[in-house]
Amino acid sequence: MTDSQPEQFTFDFFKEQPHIIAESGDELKITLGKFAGPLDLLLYLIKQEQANIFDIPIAKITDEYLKYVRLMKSLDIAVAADFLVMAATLIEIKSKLLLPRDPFAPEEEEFEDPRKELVDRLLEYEKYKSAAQMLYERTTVEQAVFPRGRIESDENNAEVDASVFDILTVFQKILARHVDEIKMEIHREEISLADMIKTLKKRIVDEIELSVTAFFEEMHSKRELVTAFIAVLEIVRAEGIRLTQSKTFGDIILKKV
Amino acid sequence: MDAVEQKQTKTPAELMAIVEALIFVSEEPITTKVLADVLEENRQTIDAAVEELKNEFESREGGLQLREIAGGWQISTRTEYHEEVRRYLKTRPSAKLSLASLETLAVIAYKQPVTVPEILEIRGVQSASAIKTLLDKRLIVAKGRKETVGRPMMYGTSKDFLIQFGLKDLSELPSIEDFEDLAGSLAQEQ
Amino acid sequence: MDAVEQKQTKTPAELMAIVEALIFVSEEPITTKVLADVLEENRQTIDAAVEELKNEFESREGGLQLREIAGGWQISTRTEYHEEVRRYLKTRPSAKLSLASLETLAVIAYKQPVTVPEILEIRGVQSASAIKTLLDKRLIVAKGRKETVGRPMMYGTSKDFLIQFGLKDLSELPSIEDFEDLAGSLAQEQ
Repeated sequence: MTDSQPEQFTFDFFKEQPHIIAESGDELKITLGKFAGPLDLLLYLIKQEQANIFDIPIAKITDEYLKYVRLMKSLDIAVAADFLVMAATLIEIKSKLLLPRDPFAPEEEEFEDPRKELVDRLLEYEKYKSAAQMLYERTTVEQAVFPRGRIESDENNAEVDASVFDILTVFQKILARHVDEIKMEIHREEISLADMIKTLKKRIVDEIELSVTAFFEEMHSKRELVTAFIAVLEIVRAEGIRLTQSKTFGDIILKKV
Repeated sequence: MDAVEQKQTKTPAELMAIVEALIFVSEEPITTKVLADVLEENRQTIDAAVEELKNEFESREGGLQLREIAGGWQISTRTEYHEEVRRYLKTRPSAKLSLASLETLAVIAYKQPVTVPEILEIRGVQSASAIKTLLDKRLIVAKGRKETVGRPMMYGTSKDFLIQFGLKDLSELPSIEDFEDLAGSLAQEQ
Repeated sequence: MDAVEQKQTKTPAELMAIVEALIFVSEEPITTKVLADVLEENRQTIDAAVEELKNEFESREGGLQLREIAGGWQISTRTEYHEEVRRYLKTRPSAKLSLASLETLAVIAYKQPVTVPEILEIRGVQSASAIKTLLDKRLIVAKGRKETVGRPMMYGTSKDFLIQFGLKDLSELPSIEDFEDLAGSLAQEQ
């Protein structure tokens, strides 16, 4: 390839046909489930290709990687967003490598290998992957060791050892017990202005004279109160409703004209 | 065939060791019949091993004894050291809380300062004894009285609470959002 | 006066026996500090008694061992007899952690205190469900918040982590650089 057109950045996982599936579907299915993430998959592919991690044949590895991702899709394995992010990263690196070097770039400017960041991440990740292996081996050994059975004095102390997350979890559970009440509350609070106006109008028609104070006192929350207040203003402005007040600071009565 | 082969290779010392391990992990006194069944040995062999083990425990004069109790065998501390054992059990550091105490502590931690009636309102059960436990353990402290009917006492978490749960200050308590963040990205993963 | 009198009468053998009894009754690994406090002895005396007891357990070659774990001491069965113990308890090896959980745990163990975004950075994949699992299994705990945008929770390993992985303390973990050599060898092979 020359500098004509670098490969397209966008790709469609659904349109492309999986290439490997026909050969050894079962085996792959098993392998696929084992990858702990995109870096894990990449390491696997690099080893498969027997490639040098410091000189990754990016075009080949990208192709293989995309094949796997498509395969996961075709096998109805939910592909985590992180796998797609890595696919995009690989394609970007691949296209960068295809771009010719700027001939006018100053000589002394070190050519930054577009793969470097990825290699660093892979090496860093691999350390933790090995550490995970070590932990796995440790648990295997530890599972061969047993503590004593419960004795009488344990009974007096049959309690839980709490962490802060236990406190939070417990608190959430308590809140969950009230979930119905809370739902009702939310429901009540979310009465719309239109509904409030409707209710108010009906009350004025039914009761002929309605005390604003009494109406406000029926509200359950500040928010409802505000809605009620706006409803009163709205009804006075738009409908044939009058506000009357017998004396200053006295009760305000709503009345149909 | 293999099992038989393997069984025959067990020396009396090995058998004693295995019997000791089994008695140790058992939650209740273990009978020689059960031991014989598990180890696929005859009762006499096991009886002998247990008897030998008992003698060893006695001649060791350590802190433990092997006792026959309720038809089975059990390892327990020697009666001579019960005073020290009792003293230890009493001073045992306990960051441990019953569920009732933990619930009450959770409500106080997240709603502080909070009164007993308010805790009742949230938990839906009386919390008086839990509050007493938490006060005894110094996990909560009184925070003055609420200016309302009856002027009930308000409670909040203490400095000891922060220390025991490894928090710098109350803002370090995990919030519902932290959990939702976890739950949120969990949904994404699936 | 009485206490002093009593203390002085304890022979090293008695002290060993009492230490053994207390380690036995304790549900969790017990530290020499706690032992020293309960027995009103100095740390050196207790350290020596524990060390001596450990040697005795080793030379006895019974079914039990005395081990240092999670900063304390604990009696447990010897690994050699796990098959018989498991057969008796009718337990199977407990469910192993998933690869994702193990990786996440490894990152937390070495990078603690560490936030969720930092774990994502290293693993390259969302780790929320793994973190939830590890919290549920009490292998990790919250370690306060990081003073950065959004004040994310930080996580670290727990005492249960040390117990379940058979570690005296975190320094017993091989250093992460040791794994670097391992990772490097992948490149060298080519």
